[in-house]
Amino acid sequence: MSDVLEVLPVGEVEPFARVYGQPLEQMPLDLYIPPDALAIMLDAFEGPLDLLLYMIRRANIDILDIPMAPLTRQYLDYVEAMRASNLELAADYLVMAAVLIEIKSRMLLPRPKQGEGDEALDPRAELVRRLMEYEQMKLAGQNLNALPQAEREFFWVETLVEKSLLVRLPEVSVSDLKDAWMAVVRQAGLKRHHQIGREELSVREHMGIILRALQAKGGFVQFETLFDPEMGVPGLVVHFIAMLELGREKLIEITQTEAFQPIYVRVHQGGTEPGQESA
Amino acid sequence: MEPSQVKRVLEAALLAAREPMSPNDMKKMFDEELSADTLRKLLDELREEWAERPVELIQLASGWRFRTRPEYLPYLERLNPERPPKYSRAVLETLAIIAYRQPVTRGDIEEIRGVAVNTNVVKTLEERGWIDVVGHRETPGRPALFATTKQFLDDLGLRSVSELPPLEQIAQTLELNYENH
Amino acid sequence: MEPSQVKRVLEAALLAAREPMSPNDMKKMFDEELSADTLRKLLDELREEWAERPVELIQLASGWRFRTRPEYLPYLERLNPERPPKYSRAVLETLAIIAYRQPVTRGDIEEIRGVAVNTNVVKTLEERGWIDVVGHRETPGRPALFATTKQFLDDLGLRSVSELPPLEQIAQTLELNYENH
Repeated sequence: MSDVLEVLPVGEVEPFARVYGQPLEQMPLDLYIPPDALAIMLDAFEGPLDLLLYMIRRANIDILDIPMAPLTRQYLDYVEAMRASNLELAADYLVMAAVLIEIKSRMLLPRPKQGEGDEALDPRAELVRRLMEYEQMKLAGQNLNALPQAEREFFWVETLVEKSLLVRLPEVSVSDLKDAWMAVVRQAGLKRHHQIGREELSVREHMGIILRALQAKGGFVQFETLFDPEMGVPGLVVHFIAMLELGREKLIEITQTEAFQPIYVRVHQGGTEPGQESA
Repeated sequence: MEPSQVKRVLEAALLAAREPMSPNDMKKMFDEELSADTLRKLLDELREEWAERPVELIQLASGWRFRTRPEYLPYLERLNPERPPKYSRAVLETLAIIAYRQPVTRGDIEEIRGVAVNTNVVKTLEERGWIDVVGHRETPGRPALFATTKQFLDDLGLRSVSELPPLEQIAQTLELNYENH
Repeated sequence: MEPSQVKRVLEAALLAAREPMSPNDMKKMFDEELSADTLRKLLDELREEWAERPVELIQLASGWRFRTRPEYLPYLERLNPERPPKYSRAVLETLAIIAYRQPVTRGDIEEIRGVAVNTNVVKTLEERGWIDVVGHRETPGRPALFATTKQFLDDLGLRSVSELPPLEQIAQTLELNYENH
């Protein structure tokens, strides 16, 4: 509970105890605070509830049995002192003064019975409820403040991410390629000469396959080795057409020394002897 | 992908994260479906692996994040003399009321504190990203209802409002040892 | 303070640092004098300890910092995807010509496009592994013949070049366009 006291600048509490020279719990109803000290203290209070709570806690009064008369008197003295010191008095303090006076006067009246067996309603009940709720929230605020807080008691880990180190390759889709080809065709006016269909594309692909195979095997191979039965009949036909197309475009030479002898395929040599390339 | 590899990717992402990572964010990084159970198991393993190190993996309201352990504060605070602001009692009490009684209107706060709420107090908390308006109460004037945010919980290292420190029992009188202080 | 404890403090600070940390910053955290040699030794040890982990301690011009290893970037990238880069029109058109007319020489490409082919364009496609030289045409200069590769088909999700959009369609589309204009 010492937290309650920390609300005030230290030094404000202890001198009072010394002035009166006795422990606090032995002066329960002495709520007096010298006006000079009050002027300094007021800044430390968060409002009338805070002030009342301070008075009650300092005097060690049972919060469930507040002596209304001395409390009200002292409270009004403070309000008066605040006015005298030309302190700008918040309306909240005056409202509380009225509340205290009202409770005090109701305490003097006989309490109306609520009903048979019912406890009569204590005029202080609402004030006590408010004081206790306020105190609870005040302590909760202090407890929240005591929790480890980001960037105050701990720091978030945040290692560097250098995104520029990531090699990002452009993606190309089939439709990108189609669009690019259309643009080429449109510019070049190629549409008449270069209407390429599926068939021709397969042939073109197989032309590449044959050239690649020739390259891998040293540029000179036996005809049959270029055909893989795995390709199936349509594949073999396309492959054969590709071979003829390569010959027509003078990219390969197909030779046979005499009938029924092995047929050889080689990269077009432009005059050099066969076999030289493969050596 | 091997679970150990998934764990390393999670570790890399969590160490680099600019804010707490939700399980959904984590799942986004992988082609394979990552079940909530697997993810949870890997995160627990990671937390275990880091148990002896100066930073720890914690679960917050909005996800998971690594933070330095509080015992390193005395050293780390020397690096940056600019500390977050110390909040006034008015701010802390207002924050407590919003946190423990949410959603509340400004009127509710004034009722509990017994004083008018300064606009700056609310603004301070809003600017910190700790509270925001979650609706309006259907009473005259339709006052705004304030509640705490995920960021508030994240900044305090909490997963939910239920992890806030429990409210204290209010003593009828002060303890006798009070005078010793 | 034990060197191992100093190392842990350094580790915590470096993991939380928003900027590279200079040796001077590091020294600030300790009451004891920390020699440049000791510091360097501890940092080297730290780097060693992290060698197998998904982030690495690196030395930059302005200091030291932990950085996510590049091999984890593809996963992190998915958290905040950026628009992928695009190939220039020259690259795309060259690729289209090689795909539809293979095998072709650079001269063929130039003839079709009507402009000289920049060396970088061909290099870009070769480095991507999408085209390669399958032979040479036996004309003066023996120009290289380019064709698309298997990887090109894989990357575009095709089984064979014949799965490219057929050009009859393209020609028809073009003719329709011409007629309409």
